[in-house]
Amino acid sequence: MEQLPILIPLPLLAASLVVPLAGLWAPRAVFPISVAAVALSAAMSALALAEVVAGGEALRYTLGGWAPPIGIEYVVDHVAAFVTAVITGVALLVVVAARRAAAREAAGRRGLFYALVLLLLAGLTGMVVTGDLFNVFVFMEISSLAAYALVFRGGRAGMLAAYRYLILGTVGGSFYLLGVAFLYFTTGTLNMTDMARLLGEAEPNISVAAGAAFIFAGLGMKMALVPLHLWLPDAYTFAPSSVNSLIAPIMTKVGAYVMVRMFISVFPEGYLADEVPVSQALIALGLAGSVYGAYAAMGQRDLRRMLAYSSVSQLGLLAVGIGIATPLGLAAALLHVMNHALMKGALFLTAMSMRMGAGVSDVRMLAGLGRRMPATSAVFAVGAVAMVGIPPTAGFFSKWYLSIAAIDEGLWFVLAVVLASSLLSAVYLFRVIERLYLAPAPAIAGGADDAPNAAAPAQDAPARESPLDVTLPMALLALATIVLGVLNVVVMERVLEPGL
Amino acid sequence: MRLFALALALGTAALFIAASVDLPDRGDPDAPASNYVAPYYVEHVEEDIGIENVVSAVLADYRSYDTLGETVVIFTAGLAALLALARRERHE
Amino acid sequence: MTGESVSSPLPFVAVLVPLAAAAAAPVLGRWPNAREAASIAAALATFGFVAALLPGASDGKAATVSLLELSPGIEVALRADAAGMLFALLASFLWVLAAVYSIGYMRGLEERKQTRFYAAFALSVGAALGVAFAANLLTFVLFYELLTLFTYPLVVHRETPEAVRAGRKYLAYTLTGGLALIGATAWLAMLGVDASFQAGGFLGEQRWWTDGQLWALFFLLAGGVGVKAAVMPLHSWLPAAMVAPTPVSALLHAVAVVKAGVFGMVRVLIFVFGADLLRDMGAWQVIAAASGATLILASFLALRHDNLKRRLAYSTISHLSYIVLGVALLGPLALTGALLHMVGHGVTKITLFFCAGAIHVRTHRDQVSGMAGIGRQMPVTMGAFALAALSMAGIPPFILFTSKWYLGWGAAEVGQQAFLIVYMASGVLSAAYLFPIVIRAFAARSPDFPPFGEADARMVAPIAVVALLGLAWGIAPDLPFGFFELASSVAADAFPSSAPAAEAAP
Amino acid sequence: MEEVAARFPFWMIGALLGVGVWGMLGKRSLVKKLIGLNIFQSAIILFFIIGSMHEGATVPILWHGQHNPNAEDFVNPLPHVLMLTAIVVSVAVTAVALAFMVRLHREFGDLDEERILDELRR
Amino acid sequence: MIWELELALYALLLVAAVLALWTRDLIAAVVALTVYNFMAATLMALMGAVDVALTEIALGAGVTGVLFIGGVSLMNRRSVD
Repeated sequence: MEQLPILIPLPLLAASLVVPLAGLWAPRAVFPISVAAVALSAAMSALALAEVVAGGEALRYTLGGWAPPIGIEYVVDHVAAFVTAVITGVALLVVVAARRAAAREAAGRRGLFYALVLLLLAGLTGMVVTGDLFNVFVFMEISSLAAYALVFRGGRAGMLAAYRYLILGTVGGSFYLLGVAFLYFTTGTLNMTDMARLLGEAEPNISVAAGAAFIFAGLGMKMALVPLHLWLPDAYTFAPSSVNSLIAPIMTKVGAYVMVRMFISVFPEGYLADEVPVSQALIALGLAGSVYGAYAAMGQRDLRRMLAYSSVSQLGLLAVGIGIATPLGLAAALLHVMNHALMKGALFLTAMSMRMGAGVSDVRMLAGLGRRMPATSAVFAVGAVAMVGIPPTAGFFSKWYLSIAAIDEGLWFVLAVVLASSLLSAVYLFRVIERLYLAPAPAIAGGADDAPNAAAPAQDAPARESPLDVTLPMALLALATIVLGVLNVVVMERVLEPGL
Repeated sequence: MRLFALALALGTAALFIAASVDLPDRGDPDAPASNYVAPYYVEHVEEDIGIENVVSAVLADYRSYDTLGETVVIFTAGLAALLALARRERHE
Repeated sequence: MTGESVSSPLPFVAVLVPLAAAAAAPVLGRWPNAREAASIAAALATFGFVAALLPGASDGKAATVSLLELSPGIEVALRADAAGMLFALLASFLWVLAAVYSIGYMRGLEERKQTRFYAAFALSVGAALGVAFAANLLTFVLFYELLTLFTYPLVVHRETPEAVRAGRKYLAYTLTGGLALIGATAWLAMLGVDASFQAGGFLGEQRWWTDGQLWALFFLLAGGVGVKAAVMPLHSWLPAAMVAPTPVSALLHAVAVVKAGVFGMVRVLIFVFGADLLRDMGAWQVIAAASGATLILASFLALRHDNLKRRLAYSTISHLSYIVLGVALLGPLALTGALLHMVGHGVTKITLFFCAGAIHVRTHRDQVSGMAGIGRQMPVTMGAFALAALSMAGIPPFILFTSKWYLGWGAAEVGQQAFLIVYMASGVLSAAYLFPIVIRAFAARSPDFPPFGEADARMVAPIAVVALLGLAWGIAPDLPFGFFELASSVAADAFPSSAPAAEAAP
Repeated sequence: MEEVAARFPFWMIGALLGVGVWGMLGKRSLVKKLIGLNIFQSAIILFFIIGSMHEGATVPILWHGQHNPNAEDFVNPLPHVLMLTAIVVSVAVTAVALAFMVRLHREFGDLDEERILDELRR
Repeated sequence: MIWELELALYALLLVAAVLALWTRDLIAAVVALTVYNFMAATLMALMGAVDVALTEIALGAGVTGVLFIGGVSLMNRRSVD
C-alpha cells in the first residue's frame, strides 16, 4: 500500500465533487455519500497508522514519480498517521451525529453544505500528510475557505463572525506563506526533510529566524493562540451547531500539528529555542492563554461561547507542550490533540443536542435537563470531568505528561499554571453540571442582574432526548475519552514515542 | 484600536525589513534558491517533459499537487460563495 | 515493607464488586427491593473478599495485583498490606451496616433519586477500597480523585441551594488537594522515583534531594491529603458537607472520605517520607502543631453548635487530628494508637451519626436543644448514643480508650508530654460536648413531644450492632479481625528498631 | 548607493505589508479590510518574485531547439509556479469575501463593522 | 534593468496602495487597487516572471477588479473610512 498517504485525502476530494451534483438531483444520497467518504478516509488513516506502527517506517509517496525535492512528497509517519486517524475518526462520529442539525441548518443547500464539509476535511488531512511546506499552505487555504463558508451559515451574528474569521484566517495563512518564503530563499527547497537537513548544515541567520517567527505567527493565528485568538469565540459561538461541533474539535488541532511538524521535521533540534525565542513565546503565550481562556469561560452564559473559551484555554496548554519541545512535551501535546478532539467533540455535540432537543444554549436555562435528556447530560458530565482532568479520563493524562515534561525542563511555574487552569475549568464546567442535574439551581453569585428567577423558564419548556443517531456517536466519544485514557500507555509507547 | 492597528502595521513593516537583512541581495546569482532545486528544472525540462515553458512544466508536472490544490481552491471558493449567497428561506 | 508479596487478583475483585454494584443499581432502579438487596449483597460480598485477604496481610504476605501500565513505567497496582487492610476492613464492614441502615433512612424520609444514591454510594466505597489498597502514589492519587468525584453526587443529593453550595465548597477544597498530589506525583515520576509505598519511606533512600525540594514535596503531599483529613485550616468543607443525607455523613464523612485523608497521611508520612527523614527535616513538627491546634479548636467549635450533625462534624475534625497527630509523633506506640483510633473512631462516629439520622427520621429535629426527653421514646437509639459518647470521651473499656491510651503513651515515649496533655484536654472537651445531649435526652422532660417511639428496625439494628462493637473491641481489640495485631505490625514495620508495641498493653 | 540598489525592494515590500495590515485592522469598513488583505497578499507574491530573479537571467522559457540550457541564464521558475497558485488562492479568498459582503449588506444594509456590531447587540 | 526605474515603480505601487485605503469613494478605491495590482504585474514582468505577470493581470487586476466593482455596485459607494 504504497499509495496510502494520498488515499487519505483522496476519498474526501472525490466525494466533494460528487456531492454538489447529488444535492441537485438526489438530495437523499448526499449524506450517505459523505459519510462513506469520511469513513473510507478514516479507514485509510487507520490502515496507515497500523502499517506505520507495524513497520516502524514512514510511508512516503511521490506523485508523478518526481523524487523530492523536485516534486512533492507525501509522508505519513507515526505522528501524521496518528493525527489523521484522530481527526477523521472524530469527524466521522461528528458528521453522523450532526445529521439532523445539518439538515435543518443547511436547509435546501445540503449538497453544497456537505461538499464544503468534505473539502474542509480534505484540506485538513492534506495538511497533515503532505511533506512540502508550500503544499501545506494550499491545503490550509482549502480547509479555511470551507470553514469560513460553513461558519457563515450561522445566522446574522455568524455572518460577521465568518467575515472576521476570513480576514484573520487569511492573514494567518499569509504570514505562514511569508515565513515559507524566508526559509525558501535561504535554503532553496520546500521539502520538509530536505529543509531540515539544509538548515542543520547552515549557519543560523536572521532570515531563518524571521521565517520561523512568521510561520509561527501564522500558525498561532490558525490555532487561536492568545492573543491571536480573537476570531475564535465568535466563530465558535455563532456557527451552526452542526458546524462548530465539527470544526471546534479538529480545525485548530491541525494548526497545532503543523507547529509540531515544524519542531520535529523542519527546524533542527534546539533551533527554535536557542536561535529564535519561539519555544519561550509558545510557553508564555500558552500559559497566558490557558489561564485567560478559563477565566473568560467562567464569565460566559452561552454554553457554546463557554466551550469556545475553554478551547482557547486547552489550546494554550497544547502550545505549552509544543513549546517545551522535548519528545515528552511534544508527545504530551499530541496526546492532548487527541484527547481534546474527543472531549470537545463530545461537548459541542451535547451543546448541539441541547439546542435541538430543548432549544436552549444559555447555561442558566439548562436547569433540569439531566432528567429530561439523560444521555446528553451524561455525556456532558463525562466530557467535563475529562476536561478538568480527573483520572483516569484521557484529559488527565495529557496534563500528566505535560506536567512531567515541564518539571523535566525545570519549568515549575508551568506546572503551577497547568494545575491552576484545571481548577478554573472545574469551576465553569461543574457549574453547568449543577444546572443539568441539580434543579432547581440556586442563583449564582455573578452580579446583581443574575436574579434567581432567571433559572426557571426551562422547567416547563418541552425537552426531548435526542434520537439514538445523535446520542450514540456522542456516547462513543465520551467512552473513548475514558478508554483511551486508560490505554494511553499504548498510544504513547506504540505511536508517539517511536515517532518523536 | 486604531492605535493598536497602527502599531501592529508599523511593527510588521519593521520586523520584515529587519528580518530581510540576511536575505540574498536583489538579483544575487549566488542565492541558494537559484542554485539548489531550480537549475534541475531548467536543465532537465527538455528530457523530462519536453516543453519549452519551464513554469508550465513545473506547474503541470513536477509540482502537479499544487495545481490540483489550486483547482480545489477555486472549486471550494465557488461552493463557498454559492452557499453564502443562497437564500435560507428554501426548505426541502 | 517487610514481608513478601503474593500475586492475587483478590484486591482488584474487592474494588470491582462495589463498582459492579453501582452499575447494577440503575438497571434495578425500577424495583427498589431488588436494588437494595443487590446493594446489601454487594456489601457482604465486598466484605467477604476483603476479609479473605486478612490472613495474608497479617502473615506479612500481602496480596498484590498490578493492573495496567498507566504511564510508562508506572503501574496501577493494588496491594493489600497491613495498613491498607485496616482501612479496607473498616470501610467494607461498615458498608454492610450502612447499606442496611440506608434502606430505613431513605425510605423513611422518602428521599428522591434513591437509585443515584445507591449507585454513587457503592462507587464511593469502591474508590475508598482502591485508596486503601493502592500500592503506589499514582494509584493512590487515581482512586483519591475518583473518591472526590463519586462522593460529589452524594453531597449535593438534596439539591437544595445549600447542598449545591456545599458541593462547590467540597469540590473546590478536594480538587485543589488532589491537584497538589498530582503535582507531587508527576514530579516524582519525572525523576524516575519508584513511588511504591514502603514502610519507612522511599524518599530517604534517594540522596540527591535538597532541603527546599523536600519541603516542597512535603507541603504538596501532606497538604493534598490534609484536605480530606480536614486538618485546619483546610477543614471547612466538612461541616458544610453535612447537608448530605445522614448515611452519607455517616459512612463517607465519618469513615470513607475523611479516613481516606487520614490514611493518606499515614501513607505520606510513614510510607513516602519515613520517620527518619521527617525527623531530620523537622517536618513532623509542622503537622503536629497543626493537628494539635485543630484538635483543641475543633472541640471548642463543637461546643458552640446546636445542630447535632454540625456538632458531630466538628467532633470528627477534632478526632481526625488525634490520628494525624499520632502519626506525626513518629513513634511506634503513637502509630499503633493512631491506627487503632482510625478504626475505633470509625465505629464510634458512625454510631453517633446513625443515631442522629434515626432521630431525624422520627422527629425531623436536628437541634440539640430540641432533643430533651427523647431518650424515653427512643431508648435503644439514645442508649447506643450514650455508649458512643462514653467511648468518644475515652472512658474505659471502650475502644477509643484503648487507642487514646496508646496515643498518650506514644506521645510520652517520644518525649512530647505537651501533646499528652492536649490529648487529655480534648477527651474532657469531647465529654463536654456529647454528655449534655445524653443527659438531657434521658433526664429532661419535654411536654410538647407527641409519642413516636423507635425508628424502623432496619435502622435500629445497625445502630445496636455498631454500639456494641465499640464496646467489644474496646475489651478485646484483636477480635475478630485482629485490628490490634495489624496496627502493631504496621508500627513494627515502620519502626523496625523500636521495641514491639505489645509490651504496652493496658 | 550600492546598498540601496541591492536592498530597496525589501524595504518597499515591508512598507506594503505594513499598509496592508493597517488596512485590515485599522479600518472599520469591511470593503477596506478586504482591500488591505489584497495589498498584503500581493506584497507577499511580489516578494517571492523578487527572490526568483538573478542578475543577467531571463524569462524561464527555453528558446526553440535549445539543448543543454545553462541554468544561470534563466530566473528561478519555482517561485513563479508557487505564486501562480498563490494568486489563485488570493482571488478565491477575495471572491468568497465579496460574496459574504454582499450577503452582509443585504442583511444589515451597511458595511461598517461598528454599526453591524451595534445592530447585532440590539 | 535600471534599478532606479524599478524603485520608481515601487513608489507608485506604494502610492496606489495608500490611495486605495485612503479614499472614501469605494469605486475610486477599487480603481486604485486595480492600479496597484497592475503595477505589481509590471514589476513581475520586468523581473522575468512573465507567466505570473499575465496571471496577475488577468486574475489579480482583472477578475478581482471586476468582482470588487460588481460587489461594490450592489452596496453603498461611500465608505466610512
